[in-house]
Amino acid sequence: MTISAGLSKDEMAARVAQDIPHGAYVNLGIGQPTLVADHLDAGSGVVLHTENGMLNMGRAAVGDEVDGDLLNAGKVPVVEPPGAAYFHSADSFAMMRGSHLDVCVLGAFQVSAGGDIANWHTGAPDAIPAVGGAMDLAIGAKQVFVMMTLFAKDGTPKLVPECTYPLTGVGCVSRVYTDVAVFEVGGPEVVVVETFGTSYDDLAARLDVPLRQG
Amino acid sequence: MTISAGLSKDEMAARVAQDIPHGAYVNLGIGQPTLVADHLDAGSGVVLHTENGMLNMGRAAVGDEVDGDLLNAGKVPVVEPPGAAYFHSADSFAMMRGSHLDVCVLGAFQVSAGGDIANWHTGAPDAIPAVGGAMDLAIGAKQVFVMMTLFAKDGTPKLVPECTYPLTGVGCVSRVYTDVAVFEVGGPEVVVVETFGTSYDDLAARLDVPLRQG
Amino acid sequence: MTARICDTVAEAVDGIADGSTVLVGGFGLAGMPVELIDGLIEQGATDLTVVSNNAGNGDTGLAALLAKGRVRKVICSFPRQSDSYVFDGLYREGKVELELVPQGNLAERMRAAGAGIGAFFCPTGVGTPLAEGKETREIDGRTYVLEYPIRGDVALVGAHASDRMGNVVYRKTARNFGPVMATAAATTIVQVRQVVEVGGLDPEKVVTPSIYVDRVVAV
Amino acid sequence: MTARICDTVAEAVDGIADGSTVLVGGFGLAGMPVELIDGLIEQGATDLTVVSNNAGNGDTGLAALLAKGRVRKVICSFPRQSDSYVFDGLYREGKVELELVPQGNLAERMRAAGAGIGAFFCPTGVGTPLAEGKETREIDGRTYVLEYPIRGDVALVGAHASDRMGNVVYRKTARNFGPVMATAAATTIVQVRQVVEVGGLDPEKVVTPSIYVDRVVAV
Repeated sequence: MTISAGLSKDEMAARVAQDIPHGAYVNLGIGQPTLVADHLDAGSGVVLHTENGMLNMGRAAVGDEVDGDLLNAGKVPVVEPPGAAYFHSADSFAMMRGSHLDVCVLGAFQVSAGGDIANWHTGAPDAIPAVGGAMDLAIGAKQVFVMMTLFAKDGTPKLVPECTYPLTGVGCVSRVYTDVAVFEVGGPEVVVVETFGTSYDDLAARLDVPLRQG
Repeated sequence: MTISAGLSKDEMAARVAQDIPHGAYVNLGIGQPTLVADHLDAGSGVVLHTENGMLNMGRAAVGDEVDGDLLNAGKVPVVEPPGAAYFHSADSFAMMRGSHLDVCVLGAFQVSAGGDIANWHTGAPDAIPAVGGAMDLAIGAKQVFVMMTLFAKDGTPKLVPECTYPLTGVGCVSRVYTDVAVFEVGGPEVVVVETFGTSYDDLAARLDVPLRQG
Repeated sequence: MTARICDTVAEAVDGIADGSTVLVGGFGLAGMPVELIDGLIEQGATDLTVVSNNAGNGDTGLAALLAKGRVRKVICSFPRQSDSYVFDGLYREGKVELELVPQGNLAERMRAAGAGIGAFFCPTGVGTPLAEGKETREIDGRTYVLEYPIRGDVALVGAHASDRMGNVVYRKTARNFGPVMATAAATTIVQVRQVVEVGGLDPEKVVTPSIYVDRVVAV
Repeated sequence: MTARICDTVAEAVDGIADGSTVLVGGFGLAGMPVELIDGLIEQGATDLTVVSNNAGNGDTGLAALLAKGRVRKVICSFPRQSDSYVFDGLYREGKVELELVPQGNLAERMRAAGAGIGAFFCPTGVGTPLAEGKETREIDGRTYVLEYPIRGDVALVGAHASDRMGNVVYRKTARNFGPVMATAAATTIVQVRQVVEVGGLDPEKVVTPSIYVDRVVAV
């Protein structure tokens, strides 16, 4: 049994953007979650936080806009929109740890039915671990959204009963946005909120977690 | 036996000022210690800290200089000299608690031979206690100087074997500047560094702490 | 949500519940949210816990709130002042509870609340009556007292200016407790002298970013 | 003492001892004290513990210091990058020790060092391998890990400008770790683009007051 191709990365990002409340303060993790910014229009009132010390972060800088003193968490030059504010790293992570951000969007290797997330380390013995701000983000934001493909390249599901990779945070994820479905995790059952080019029964057959139709 | 009148408050303040190293960062407690500022000339390079959030605090404001947004810890309007910096209360007390101030000068009800200080509460049952920044200052500065008269109005010494008033800080005072003598405390004996209009023997007769001539 | 810019003080303090813990900024009159306190008096919430550096002066502001019997408990560092007679009287009559906290601990405990710190080992007050009954621990040869966060339901902050998003700047020593309290309360209400357009503040000078600010009113 | 304004980078980094813990600011190249690191390479101190967000890129800066075998241990949040091959190689060969710290804990542990906090209960990393072996405690229904301060013997900070007393301002996201590291080290050395006269900086914009700054050099 195969699951037919679902959303592209950009479509996934658009789907995540759709669930970000008007005026929310949001941190987009480095990598794919950064794409979500492209789907938040000015009218969304969303304010982006970058953990290296800025609120109301702007889009990627182009040409003459590039300023070596103005980077996002992925070390990409960005611009400063009106209403920006700067702060140092301890203040930035205090903002995060103190639950002031409404939403953060993270990539993941695995998410468990209970809302655990693993996204910093494959556990491979020769891998060089790097955690950055992932653990702080995972436990800090009021809502943690994960954006990932539902299946690894080898076909194994990334939404799992228990994470086998080293954890980033425990019981902190609320929603998982994948190419084939959106899930709510952290409750007694995983709720399938929406599917894309696949059916609830297909998902139930492929996943080893207790599912419920949303 | 009486001890002849020693230094005036202003002379005590001048004596304290003499021991403040060039370029030191200093907090002067409210009340008498504030007088020390009048004896620090511009060439001293001393930078004053006020715990309500300013470094390089200036002198008291007069006339048109008065600005309701610019007060010292005693709530007296002051001026802003070039090179000032402002910060919030948590940063201000972090500066203090983190041992970044070189000297603070405090008033006291009592100081013990071991360097304990009592300066916030008489212990009287109907007294309303108020501590302000005294405990933070007492344990925070690299050196804590106390400035007080050596004897209370009833003639009892304020330099004592053990404080009987509620403590502000334990073992934190290094020097005690009084109207009749300067003492080093905190060691096995109290060292008499200097006397004013009195003799070592007079002091030894009046005080109940182990003394040594400095 | 970015801050709501309120037209009136009444709108700014609307909905403060009985029994709330209210963090009140200011050191002396610098940074004191005088109009917001007056608004709170009008608004009527009672059984309040007030966290502030002082406990009121003369007959106005916090003293007036106290005089009306609306404050159950004061958490502060320095209640006793030359003109704190309202607090003094209520305290002596046993009509208001006092938790006395060293000024730096007051600031750091609110900072911990805002920063998601569960508790911290602090050297201030060790061996004094204010640490009595508290857990202590020796770390690297020094004794520390375990201190817990102080959270507010509401913070009332006096500041200099804000933009229409709620980014806030202070002026001189009026900064004091405001920025810390703004991080430590569920709802932060700021009074400013003026509200400017978005882009009207220097982003390097913003001390309280809009994320911490719920309501702003110009007074 | 207010800061010493140094004429050369060599003077600024003079006296850094073998075995020192060196805090190195910057996030990417923003705020990276590139010239001070080059100066440290020249200066010769070895057996260093380096605390920084990353562990060097390409062949310059921290990577060059690592390549010369001068670093015993790296404390950082994110060593692995596309061009962190110098660190990667040394780590795989067991020639450099790594303490991996979540980025917020890195900042907060240095903040604690600067603020005289003995230790703090932090929710970050609970239940993960980075909290293994650490003391935990439940407070108000949430589990926290006890984290200890990270102190530096020296901090190397890249900033925008300073006045001749040593008050320092930063620019945009180049602020990052610099202000925290400046508070956490026994000796703080700051490189700036320009040194201005005392009075030439807006006191409301000073992020690192001179009390934290020992040496300044314009590069």
